[in-house]
Amino acid sequence: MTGNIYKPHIAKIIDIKIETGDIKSFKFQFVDQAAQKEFTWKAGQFLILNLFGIGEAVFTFANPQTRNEYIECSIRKVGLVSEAVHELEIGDTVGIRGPYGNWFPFEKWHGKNLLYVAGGVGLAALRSPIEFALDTKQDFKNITILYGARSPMDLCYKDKFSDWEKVKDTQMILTADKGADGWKHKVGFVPAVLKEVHPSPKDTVAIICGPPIMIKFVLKELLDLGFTPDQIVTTLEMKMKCGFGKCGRCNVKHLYICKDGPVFTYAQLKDLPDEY
Amino acid sequence: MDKELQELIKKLLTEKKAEWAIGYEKAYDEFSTRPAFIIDPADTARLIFNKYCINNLGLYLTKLKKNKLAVVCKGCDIATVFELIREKQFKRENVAIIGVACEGVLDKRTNKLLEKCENCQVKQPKGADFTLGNAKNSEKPKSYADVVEFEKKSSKEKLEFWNRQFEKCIRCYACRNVCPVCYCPDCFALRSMPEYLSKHVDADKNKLFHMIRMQHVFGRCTDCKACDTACPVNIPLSMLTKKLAKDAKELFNYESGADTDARPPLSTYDEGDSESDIM
Amino acid sequence: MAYLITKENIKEVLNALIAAKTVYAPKKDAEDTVLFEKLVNASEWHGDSLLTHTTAKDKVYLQSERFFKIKKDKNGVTIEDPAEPEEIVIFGCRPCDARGFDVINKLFNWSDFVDEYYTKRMAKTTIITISCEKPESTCFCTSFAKGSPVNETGSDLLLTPLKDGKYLAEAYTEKGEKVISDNLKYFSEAAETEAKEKEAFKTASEAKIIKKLDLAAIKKLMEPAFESAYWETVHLPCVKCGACTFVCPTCYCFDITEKAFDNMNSERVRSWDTCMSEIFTRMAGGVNPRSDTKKRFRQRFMHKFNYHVDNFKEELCTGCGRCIKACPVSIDVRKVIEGIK
Amino acid sequence: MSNEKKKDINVVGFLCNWCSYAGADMTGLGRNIYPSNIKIIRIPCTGRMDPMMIIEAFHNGADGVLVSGCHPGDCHYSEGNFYWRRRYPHLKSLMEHFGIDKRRFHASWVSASEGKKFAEVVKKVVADVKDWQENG
Repeated sequence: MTGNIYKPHIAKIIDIKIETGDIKSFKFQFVDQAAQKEFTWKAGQFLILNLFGIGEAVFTFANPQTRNEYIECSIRKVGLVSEAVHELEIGDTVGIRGPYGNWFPFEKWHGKNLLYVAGGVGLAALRSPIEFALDTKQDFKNITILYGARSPMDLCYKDKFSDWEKVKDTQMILTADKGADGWKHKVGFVPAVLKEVHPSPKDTVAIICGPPIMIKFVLKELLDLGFTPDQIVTTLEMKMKCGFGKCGRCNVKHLYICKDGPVFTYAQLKDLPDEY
Repeated sequence: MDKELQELIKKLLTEKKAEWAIGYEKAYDEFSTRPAFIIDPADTARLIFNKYCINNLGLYLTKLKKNKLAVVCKGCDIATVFELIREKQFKRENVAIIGVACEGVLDKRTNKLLEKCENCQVKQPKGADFTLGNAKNSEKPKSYADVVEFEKKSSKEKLEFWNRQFEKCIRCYACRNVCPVCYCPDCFALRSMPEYLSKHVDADKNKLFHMIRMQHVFGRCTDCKACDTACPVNIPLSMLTKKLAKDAKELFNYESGADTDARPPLSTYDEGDSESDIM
Repeated sequence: MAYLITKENIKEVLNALIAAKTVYAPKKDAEDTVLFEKLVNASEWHGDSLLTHTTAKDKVYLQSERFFKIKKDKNGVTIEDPAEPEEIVIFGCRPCDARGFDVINKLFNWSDFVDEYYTKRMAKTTIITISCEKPESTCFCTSFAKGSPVNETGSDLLLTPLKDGKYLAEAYTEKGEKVISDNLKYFSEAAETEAKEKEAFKTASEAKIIKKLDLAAIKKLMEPAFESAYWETVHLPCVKCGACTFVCPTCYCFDITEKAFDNMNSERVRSWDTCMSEIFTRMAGGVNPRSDTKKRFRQRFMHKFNYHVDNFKEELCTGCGRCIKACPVSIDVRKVIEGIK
Repeated sequence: MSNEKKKDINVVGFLCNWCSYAGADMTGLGRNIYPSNIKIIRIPCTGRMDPMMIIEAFHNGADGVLVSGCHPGDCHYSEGNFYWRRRYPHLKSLMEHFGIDKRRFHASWVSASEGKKFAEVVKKVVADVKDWQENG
């Protein structure tokens, strides 16, 4: 990496889409077209979004590197920066620096089945790896996506599901903790549905993301199904500032989530203390 | 006195009059002491009291979530405990105050007697549940001579003095964190919405922090000097806390920590209050 | 090659340096605070205190570093880089302070990401160190592989006081050699005997350091001690201020914030931060992995003597003992890590 | 908190909604002229006047601050200005200790009908600030 590592690329918002009540998806494009072409990342990495006059915050890429004519982020309104981002309009200027962190090791998973398990906004972190796998489907066998939320209202990326399902050997399983009128999919918690679906651990990698309580029970289910800890992969979230292991806040033991993570296998996490 | 203190605390803990006891123990050399937390009655042998016991242990009363505490207090620290009781942080009956007679404490940095100890009215503690030792109170009243002297300076001189002081400030917040009455769980200095102070450190922002902190502790600060002695770069915060004490006395005839039932000056009023300076 | 210089001539060299560059050296103020401050004349140099109240770290790794200015207008946003740093001299720091720079250097050059704000400033900094004659009760530099009252790590030029008011001057880098060659008239060549005298100085000085820790053994104890009940009580006196981290020559954690002047102009600023602060790891939305004080206290010691060793093969500490002195409740880092079980 | 001498005097006026703000309106209605150096911020009551905001105003470069409310006994919330009457002398004294000249910080009682008085008060405040700037 050369040059000033803190200096962002200047980008403009080219599209805004409302996903749910407090989540919006933003598409950004660099002002410098050449830089946009050169800018590449791998599914699982994250970027730091700069709001000039407000500050910086970390977000994960929502689109895969195979669709890199723009950068997309799904942003939930929770803090100072994210609240300010929600105020922005198409054409507004932001800064982007990155990409940072490690990625999902798809190159190691060629020829395997992929099982994605997501809960609530956790799908935002998995969208990029899902779409990457779908775009390079020839490298993988079956893809199963299990996604649940509190209610049908809280599902993100509803409009993407039909596109995803169209890809050969891809299965979408949707569930809601509580159904609603017209809901044709499953009703129940994600771990229970996972048990019902009963995926085989043979040649399969499970990629999970969601609220901590869901992760806990999904892990238990997966282990019961016969998945080994290194077949389970997740991505962690922690307060980050710099993005490259210098500012000292996102460490779990000697590992920095921003530099050595955010993607970890359960085999790695098992040995780490519960401080994330 | 150490022996007496140890025995007393052992007794309080054994008889379950207190769950925890807070006292002093030796720190890294013979000139330093640090707070000691005693849970086990057999563990009291490390407790000491000497002229290096500078910390105000009243600080920990709001930090420990325990029902019954025993705390070793110098006469001046008792004012802090009373002030916290007045602020309803805990009940009087839940804290056993062990007053220790004190001939003054030394600043570990300069090895000099603290200025507040010179004309001390409470060398022999008042209002404690148990009192150990004997000391003779000063006959002279508390002196505000240095504050009066400082007040005579022009505003430009004062500004220059404080600018120099706050240039040194590294905003480590030691002053705030050792302050027994600065117990807000969410200090204004840490809030981001609205943001009064960013992490950016410069003399101006540092001064803003200290001004607001001083304003927040007015009528509550017992002038215990914990902040002054904690400052790693020796900013004379005592000059400010003493001013607060003087103002409370002169403007409202109020002394914080004196009475557990009093209304602090800014949360009450009198219809006959002076308004000479208001147009 | 080693040289000799008298104390008077050191002041002459100092004056020559002041004329050419910005020189920071220990200076005492009206409140008896000794800090590294910009000198106007060599006579202001206060060389009697062992340690300054804060380190010289903030001269290279500024407490608030202005990254760049941001200007918004109708055409978009322009980012304006700051001016290049000026050449500075840090004079009269101690071997532990100088070694602190060496420790942070590695961090800011870690992996593929080089922090150019720091490295540029470091490249323009000359560090002149003076060996410690009278270590204090808080010193424990000899516990470290490279630590000693005469250690040269991180220094460009090391001055060791010998007999008769003379100092042995040894340059370890080009920057150090340049200080000597530019002021050669004040230096004289040293003989073999003086190098021996330095050895004697080292032995005498090290003997005054009362505490030596076995850090390798401590690290072994620390690794399994994460969940130890030890942390439940040891953190109690700690008031969670940041004094220890801000006076430390090696603590480097920072925060990046934006300082807005008005709607159109702002500045990106990096400021020191402290792991003792509650908001250090608090995420937007309120989740905080190190929410309680025990966890933050543990993080500080674990980071310094365990995690950092895993990543950099050295401790994040130089044994200067400033944190012990600055701590309002006299927490002794040596006792804390020695007591781990 | 800047001590720089500037040409334009900036005074921040915190005026209570019920009396002084209306009083300031009355000043205009009555064609009384007052200096334009004052920038008015409306507050619900002087009892709500957070000293932090006054300190912040000085910090951000205000040359003077005026807080104005209802006359004692006339408070819309019956006792808000009594609290302010206690806060003011303490705050003024503390600010002076920090080096903020007493000529820079003022308080007044102006009722909704006292348009003329408001003009007088502002004139006095601006004159005092000017005096501080010119004579130190």
